[in-house]
Amino acid sequence: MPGLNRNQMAWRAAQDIADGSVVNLGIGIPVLASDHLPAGRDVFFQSENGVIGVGPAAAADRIEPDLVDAGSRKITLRPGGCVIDSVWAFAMIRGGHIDVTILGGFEVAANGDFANWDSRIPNKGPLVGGAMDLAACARATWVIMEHNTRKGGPRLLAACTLPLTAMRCVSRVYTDIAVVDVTEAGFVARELVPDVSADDLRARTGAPIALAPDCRPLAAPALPA
Amino acid sequence: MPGLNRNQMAWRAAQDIADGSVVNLGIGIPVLASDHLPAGRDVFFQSENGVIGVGPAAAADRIEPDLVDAGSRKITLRPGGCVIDSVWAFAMIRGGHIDVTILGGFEVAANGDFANWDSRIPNKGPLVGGAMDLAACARATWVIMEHNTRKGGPRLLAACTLPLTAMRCVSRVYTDIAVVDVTEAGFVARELVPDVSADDLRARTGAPIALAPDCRPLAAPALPA
Amino acid sequence: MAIDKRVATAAAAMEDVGDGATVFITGFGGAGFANVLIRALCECGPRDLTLVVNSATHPASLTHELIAAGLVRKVIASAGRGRDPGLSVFETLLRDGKIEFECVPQGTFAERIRAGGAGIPAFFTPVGFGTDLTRGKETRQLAGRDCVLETAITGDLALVRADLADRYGNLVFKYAQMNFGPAMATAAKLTVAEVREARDEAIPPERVQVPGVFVDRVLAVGA
Amino acid sequence: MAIDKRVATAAAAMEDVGDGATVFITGFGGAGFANVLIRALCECGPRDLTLVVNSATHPASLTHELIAAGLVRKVIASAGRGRDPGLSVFETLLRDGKIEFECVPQGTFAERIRAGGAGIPAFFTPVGFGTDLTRGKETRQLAGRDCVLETAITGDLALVRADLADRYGNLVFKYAQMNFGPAMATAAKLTVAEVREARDEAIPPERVQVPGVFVDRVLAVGA
Repeated sequence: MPGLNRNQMAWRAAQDIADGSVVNLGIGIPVLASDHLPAGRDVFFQSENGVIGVGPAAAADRIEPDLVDAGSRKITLRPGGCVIDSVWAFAMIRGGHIDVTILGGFEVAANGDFANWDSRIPNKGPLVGGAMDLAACARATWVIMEHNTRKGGPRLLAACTLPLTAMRCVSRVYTDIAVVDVTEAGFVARELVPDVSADDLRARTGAPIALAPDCRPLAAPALPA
Repeated sequence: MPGLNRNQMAWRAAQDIADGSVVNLGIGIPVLASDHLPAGRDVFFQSENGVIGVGPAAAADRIEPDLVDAGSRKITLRPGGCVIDSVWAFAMIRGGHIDVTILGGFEVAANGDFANWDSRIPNKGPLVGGAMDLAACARATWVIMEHNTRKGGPRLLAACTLPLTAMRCVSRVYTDIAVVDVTEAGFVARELVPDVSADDLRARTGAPIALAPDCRPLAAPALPA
Repeated sequence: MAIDKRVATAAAAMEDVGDGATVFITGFGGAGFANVLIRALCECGPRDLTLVVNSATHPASLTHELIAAGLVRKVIASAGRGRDPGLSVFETLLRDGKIEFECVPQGTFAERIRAGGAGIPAFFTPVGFGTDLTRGKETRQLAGRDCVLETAITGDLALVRADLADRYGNLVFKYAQMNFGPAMATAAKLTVAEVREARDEAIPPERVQVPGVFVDRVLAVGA
Repeated sequence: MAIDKRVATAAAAMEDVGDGATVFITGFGGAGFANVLIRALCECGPRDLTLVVNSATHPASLTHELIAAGLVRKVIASAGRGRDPGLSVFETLLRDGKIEFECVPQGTFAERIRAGGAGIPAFFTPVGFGTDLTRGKETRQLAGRDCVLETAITGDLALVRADLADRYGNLVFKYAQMNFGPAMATAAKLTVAEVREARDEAIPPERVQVPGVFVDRVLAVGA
């Protein structure tokens, strides 16, 4: 199947992170975006465990056991970074001080509804973490996810089927085949991989999707999967 | 008129401050109480501007301009003290982390209602400060005030006549002639200066006041007014 | 572009402040007044301001200059009484009905600002229940106590005094200078700090009291 | 008596903890787990506990030992899912209806604990509106957003991990160890901290992250 791999999706999202912004990256593919920020953009990555200014992963011989992000990764702190407590970290999130959060997802609806926390695995306990806070309150919520499920079903839908994370919160989705804006008028593809036709895109999307008049080819540099 | 002076009233209240407690002292007479703490009692005085562990006034040659209490006094910090911000200082007050606040007052009612913020001075602007927070939320609210107004009227009343600071909050009043508990049954004098008779006390109090069966003489060491 | 929030002049610090703004000003108990910025705001001259400041009349704060200059429509504060027996400029305007005043218990004042920065639109508190200052507010008994519903305060501009800053906008306070600084910095759209010293090198993480992400501009003003 | 909150043994740190207690436990993202105290609590053996902890199943926390020992009636957390494909002890008990679980969005979880310590009995938040996790809760539109009413969490005991303490109970954290420490320390009737090192001399005021007035007992446990 043609399309972007995980690192390429993260790369594509990273290109849209504005210089000087404050960004929270979700666990999984989103957190890879920090490796692909265009040169010259000075960004503070926040992690919901209180780290402001998450830097690259710590080298094996420079690990500080208590310097971790919300995903338990051993990290470094960028110059000018600091650590706040969880109350303040979420006050920062809920108070609209995160310019963009980029999250992994299961489903996005045409009205921006978002499902990423409960995939209904039998008997496994619930796990919400900070997903609802981030999705509901960041100034912009972007989602990185495969365009389709493993069984081929759509993840971009007229209405979510899984339990919601937050209502009307997603403004942009980066999939392996398209960059899709969530607009007042529903889904609009801004970029599409060259091997996928508009008809293919529509067939693989669970709600009406328009192509932007200036829809461009979605391309990313070669990156390891 | 027989009775305790300002420092003696503060001294008397200070005798009741328990070892190890956290105490907030109001502006005026109450703040004098810290000078009269019995030896061996280790207490943290909080000021609502965020200082925890207010120490003695700073010597003239050791003043730190930004080390002040809520009354703008240049102070010192006791060992183990620190400074928090106003949000946390009042979270501490409202959250019940102040064992005792000792406040100046205008009126106390027999049900514990308290008036100390608005004496209705014509044209002067309102000033509430932290009085309502302290009175409503400290674990115990004690009041130091003259038993009577300058005109001789009572300050201990059946019901407050001035605007309330908080309802049903005062548990003890230290006046120049008595130590009075506010109980379910109303005012009960625990101590009374020897020169004032029970009849005098009743005449000078604006609500029924009982003498405790073990009512003792109120006495204080000689102290400058 | 490498982040650097330091500005060279007070005028640059006040750029883009418009009429009708809600302005937070730090300071309490004689510490933490952002007086250089207050004066710069005076000179900038926006009208119809709403000031959110602990005291409308504290002598160590230049807040009264903004009021005297006629730039202020309303003050939200816990104190509006001058120390002198005579009337302060603020009290005279208040008596004459030429300025609005909302008197708020200080802890509720702090909490409402904190709520504004923390995305909490409203909260219940026991403070002020049954008093003149909460008349007309919604009440409810919660956890066995009578409470009132209070709403968040957000603003357009915060003027914050601190001791040290770095290029990233991180702030360090000296003692009781901190007071309303962290809360106000989070509740305003534009946060400007005046500091004794603004360094190029980053403040060590364990010393930061307001993360730079909450601060937009820093002006070094000396002691 | 000169204040000294240091205790010599984990057993002394857990004195007076009774059945039915609500217990806060710090730790998130691999940092700040109060594992010495958790084990001491296990040995102490109170029953019918309600745990308030970010995750019921984080492998780096010994919370699961309390659960496996059958001491826990209910867990309030933002995460209750084990990492393995198989079921954790907690998930097995949950499936079998032998333990209660209240799943709370993490920011609401933090804010509810903070509210408990700060005397705010309830607050409105937009987080969770329209989701399964706030079903049945009171809602209201405030400042243009749909919100839900959330209530404070208070507790009997907080187990807090920090790096440094002094005799007064002042705490200093290392990096992300801080997480829920300050909030939980304020929301519990009895707050016990385990620290790498507990000093006799006072921590410098500018380094204190939790004032000692919120901490009742300190146990030095080494790194």
